[in-house]
Amino acid sequence: MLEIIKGYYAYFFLVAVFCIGLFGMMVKRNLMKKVMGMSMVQSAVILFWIVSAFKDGATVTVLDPARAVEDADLYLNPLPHTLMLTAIVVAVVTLGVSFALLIVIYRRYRTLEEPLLLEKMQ
Amino acid sequence: MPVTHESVIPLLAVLAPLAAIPLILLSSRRPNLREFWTLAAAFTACGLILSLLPGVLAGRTVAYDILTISPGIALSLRVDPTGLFFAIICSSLWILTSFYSIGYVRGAGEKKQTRYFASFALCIGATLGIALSANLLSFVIFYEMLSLGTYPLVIHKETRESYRSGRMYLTYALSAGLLLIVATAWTWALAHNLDFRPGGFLGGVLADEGAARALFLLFIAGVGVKAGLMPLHSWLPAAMVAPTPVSALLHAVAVVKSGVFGVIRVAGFVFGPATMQAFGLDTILAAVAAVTIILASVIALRQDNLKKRLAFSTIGHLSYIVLGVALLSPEGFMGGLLHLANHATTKIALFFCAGAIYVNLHKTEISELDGIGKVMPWTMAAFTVGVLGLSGVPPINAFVSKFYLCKGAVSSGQLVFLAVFLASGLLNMAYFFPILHRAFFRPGGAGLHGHSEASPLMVVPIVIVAVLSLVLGLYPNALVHFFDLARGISQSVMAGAAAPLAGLAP
Amino acid sequence: MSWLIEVFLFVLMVVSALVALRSRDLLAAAVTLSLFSFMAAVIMASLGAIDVAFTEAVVGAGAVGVFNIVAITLTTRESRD
Amino acid sequence: MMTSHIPLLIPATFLLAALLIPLAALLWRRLSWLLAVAATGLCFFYAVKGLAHVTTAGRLHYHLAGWQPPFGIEFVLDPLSAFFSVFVTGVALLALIHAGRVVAHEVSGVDMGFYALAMLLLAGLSGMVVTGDLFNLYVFLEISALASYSLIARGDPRAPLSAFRYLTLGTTGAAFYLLGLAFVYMSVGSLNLADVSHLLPDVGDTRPVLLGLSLMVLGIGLKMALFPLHAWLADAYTHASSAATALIAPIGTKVAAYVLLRLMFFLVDPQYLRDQTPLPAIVGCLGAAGMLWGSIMAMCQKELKRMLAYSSVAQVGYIALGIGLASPLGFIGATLHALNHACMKACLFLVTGNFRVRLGHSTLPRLVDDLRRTMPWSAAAFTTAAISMVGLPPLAGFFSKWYLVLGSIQQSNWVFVAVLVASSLLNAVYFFRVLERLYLTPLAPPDDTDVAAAAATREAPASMLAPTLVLAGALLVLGIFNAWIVSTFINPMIPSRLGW
Repeated sequence: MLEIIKGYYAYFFLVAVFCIGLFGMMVKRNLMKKVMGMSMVQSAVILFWIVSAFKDGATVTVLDPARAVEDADLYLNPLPHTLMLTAIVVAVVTLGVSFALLIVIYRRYRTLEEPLLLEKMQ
Repeated sequence: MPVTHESVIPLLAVLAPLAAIPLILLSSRRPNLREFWTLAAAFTACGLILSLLPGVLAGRTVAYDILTISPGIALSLRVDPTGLFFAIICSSLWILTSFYSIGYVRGAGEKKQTRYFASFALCIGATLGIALSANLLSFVIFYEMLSLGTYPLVIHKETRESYRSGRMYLTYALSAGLLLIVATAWTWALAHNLDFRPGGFLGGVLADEGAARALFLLFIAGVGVKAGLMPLHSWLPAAMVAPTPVSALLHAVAVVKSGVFGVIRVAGFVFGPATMQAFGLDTILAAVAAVTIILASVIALRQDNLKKRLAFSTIGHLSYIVLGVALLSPEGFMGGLLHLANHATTKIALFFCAGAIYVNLHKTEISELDGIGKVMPWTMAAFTVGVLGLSGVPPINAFVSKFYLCKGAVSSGQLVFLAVFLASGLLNMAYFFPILHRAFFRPGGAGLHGHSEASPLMVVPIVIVAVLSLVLGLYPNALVHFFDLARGISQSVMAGAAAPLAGLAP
Repeated sequence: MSWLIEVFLFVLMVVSALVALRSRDLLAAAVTLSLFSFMAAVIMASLGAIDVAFTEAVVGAGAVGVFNIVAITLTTRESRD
Repeated sequence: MMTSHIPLLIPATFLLAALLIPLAALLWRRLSWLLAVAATGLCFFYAVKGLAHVTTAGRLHYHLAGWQPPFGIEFVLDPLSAFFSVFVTGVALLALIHAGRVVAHEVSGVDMGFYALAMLLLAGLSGMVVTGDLFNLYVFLEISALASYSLIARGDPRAPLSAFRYLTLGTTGAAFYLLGLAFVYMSVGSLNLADVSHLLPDVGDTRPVLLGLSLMVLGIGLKMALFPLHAWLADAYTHASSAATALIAPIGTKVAAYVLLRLMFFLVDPQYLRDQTPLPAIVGCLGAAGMLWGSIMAMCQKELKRMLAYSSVAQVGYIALGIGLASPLGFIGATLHALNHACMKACLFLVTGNFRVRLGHSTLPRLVDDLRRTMPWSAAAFTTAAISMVGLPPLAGFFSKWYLVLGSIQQSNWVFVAVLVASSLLNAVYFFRVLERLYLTPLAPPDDTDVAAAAATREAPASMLAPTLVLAGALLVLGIFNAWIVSTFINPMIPSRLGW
């Protein structure tokens, strides 16, 4: 039992963060809160990739003469890391666009609360 | 198998009315030129169709594949006796209707005449396509075109009532079309073939009775809406709000007969008599048709609106044909085919008369027709011919077909249907003769004073169709060999082989 | 025992996420969210993804934090939920 | 020489154009439009050339920076991607030509931004189509998504909020896709599409793969507005400017559908998927539900654009239904419907744009039958597209439905058949409602101002009318030549393991 927890606890936490983020997006009425929930979802996914790429006892892919070069188990796969760099950039750009939209909405309606917004739009 | 010849004539015959549409639309400001296009297309189409007759009588089949529309299925036209039979009826009556239409719309001062003539041409083109389709998918395509083309004609008056009828018509027609598409797709999935074949092509592939019934019901629902089978008929009386020539050609000839023609195709050329009998499908069809005949005649008795009464009469007579097909006896099938032609000439005469009365005297109700026979003698004489024919009085043509229908009922041993035919004949008299009584034996009111016959553009076609009915009654083989064609078709369908028409040529 | 530290970091991350969503003061929420991103960066570092960790720390915690704060100053600080 | 670069050239040209347009706009404002049209035209030319090459000489691979797959990123033009890139660029070209006047009319002042974003959107969409790498696909997905959020935000006053909603849901969809991809990558160890589909049969434990695939399908389902994930679509399409809607609506959801086709027919064995998992059945059922729900919602709308948006939900359902059948006929139906619907929806939205430019609105109850006289060609184009949407032969819409019906019958799936029939009827109801408005004298006397506006208006300018009519004509051509399209282009792309 402990072994399962030890092996997979990171995934449980990530699922929790993912769900918290989704909850924020769905339930929270403030648009800024929705954005925050969205960035939590994104962080959870990015971390998920990093966690899944982790191997116990392995290190970064920098050639170490002390280690065997041909044993792949001794090195972490660098590909997920590089991919997540891209994903982080994408996430930040998305946030930038959403903030721009929020500012436009606020300037026009002077509020970020969804019920109030819908009321004012009628 | 008879030799099949490649020829573009069937395609040209279908395209002639369709090609007239842009010309009609373009000459909307010049009515005479516009009407010239209509007439030119009508004569061209009819001439092309008739030019195919000798070949078909000599046993040749003419076909033309237009293009492949789905892998393995071509949009193709084929002139077999059955298709030609229907095409001749439609194209020849279109000429008469065109003249009559010109007289009618000008006499009644209808709006949007260009749209009227364009839609009319579309309908005829689609009907000819239906008649000459070589396979089910081509049939479906033209069938849907016809549904679409009729809509502007039904709502032509643009009143609240006509909009309601138009929507009703569209709902019925489109649902039916979709069911037909599903049935066609199912047929393709079963047989990987959609080509019409005398005697049917589903014989070997249908094993399950439930599936056979379901498929048949889908087909019958698909074509039965246009054929006015109860309970799918209610659009037809509603569509009588359309101008009378529309009712005449479309609701006595082209549209409803396309539905009946579809029944013939499905029963005789898709399922085939043997398969129908094997799964008891003929009983279903015959029962529906018999009920429709009786009910429609009874309802017709209660209508005061002349066109509505004619509409219910049409529903009844369409089911004569369906019942004839469902009897699965050669005489019955032949009687059904002949009735397809004979009902067309007689019923169109009646509708023409109704239109002439409306344009001339603005009367639509039967109770207003007192003494009208003296004012419009030619019209009412033609009306009498039609009435006598539909009631089954010799020597009008409809007597011949009714005779064969009755013979078919006898020879198939189903005497209950003989009773249906006879009872319906009596009911026909019951709802038609009061009209004649009012027209000829009651004194007319003061309102009739000063009126005379309608314009010659209308009266001449009326007289022609009446004479035609008479001639076809005296000589069923006159002019276009309807009798031989019908006999050949029914034999080939019953035998499950191609038409043994060779030798019947003049 | 290093995994216990990671568990602690994760717990902190979840808590900061919850706090950020619950806070009615958006500015406080934004700061908590930066903490959330920082925890994510530390976890990444402990999992051997040093390069991603640095990026996350700079971009996720830093730049996004600034974005948040700018956006909040341009709009409003209050939230009803 | 150039032919082998086509997979790269299509997205690269769009990206380059996106960068050049702001510079060009400094010189002359109209130049940005010209540049956008020219770039799209060039890409359309590339795509057609690529399709010709793929059909005659086989698929095209381009290895980015010379790295061999599965290590490097690969751009592939196979029959499917070549087909999609042709109609995506083709429809985009027409929409952009049309956009010239609409942008000036509806969102004037920001036209440079519009065209730059449009190029970015097209770069993303065409990139999604040509890429052979699953992570690269995510990147292009986000590029196109970001561009479309920004495009949608420019419109009427409610546009920013609908764009924001689209953004949150779209980002969630992308996150689901990325999460699912992590599962697949964990199990297979490759991101190259061909490589993954090659390695998958050897994977021992398929549960993570199937979980990952389901998550990816969920994410893509959000992007393509698969019922019940369509909530963003109606608002986004309604409130955006007509030009943005006309660009995004026909092709945005189609490219998402393309990704779904890729995932469910090429990444995994569709028959294995159908027999072992409920995933295709779920996709098909959601498609069927969307067909009914979208049509019913469309019937209730008073705004033409909103009606068309809900109709899109229904039409996406057709594609999903075809994908859910997981059979060759379903594949043909889905692919053909993607093409047909792109043309139909583009045509309808372009006509809506024509109405908006000339009348200033596209509200159904305010359309009067004078439009039939004053804007005859727009009305005719709308009629053609509407009849095609209803599915009457010989227009294009009939044939994709025909294949779907055939496919459903082949599997004896009578529920799908019934839904197809019902949805076509509902389509007829809401489209004939519009046609009655356009062609028939209204029963209740309309507002005088509307009559006056309609009577005083003129037909749309040539630059708007021409694309509309081209699309309307294309519907007839696509319908008539559908057998040729199916046998020449679609049959070769059916995965061989489906056993066609």
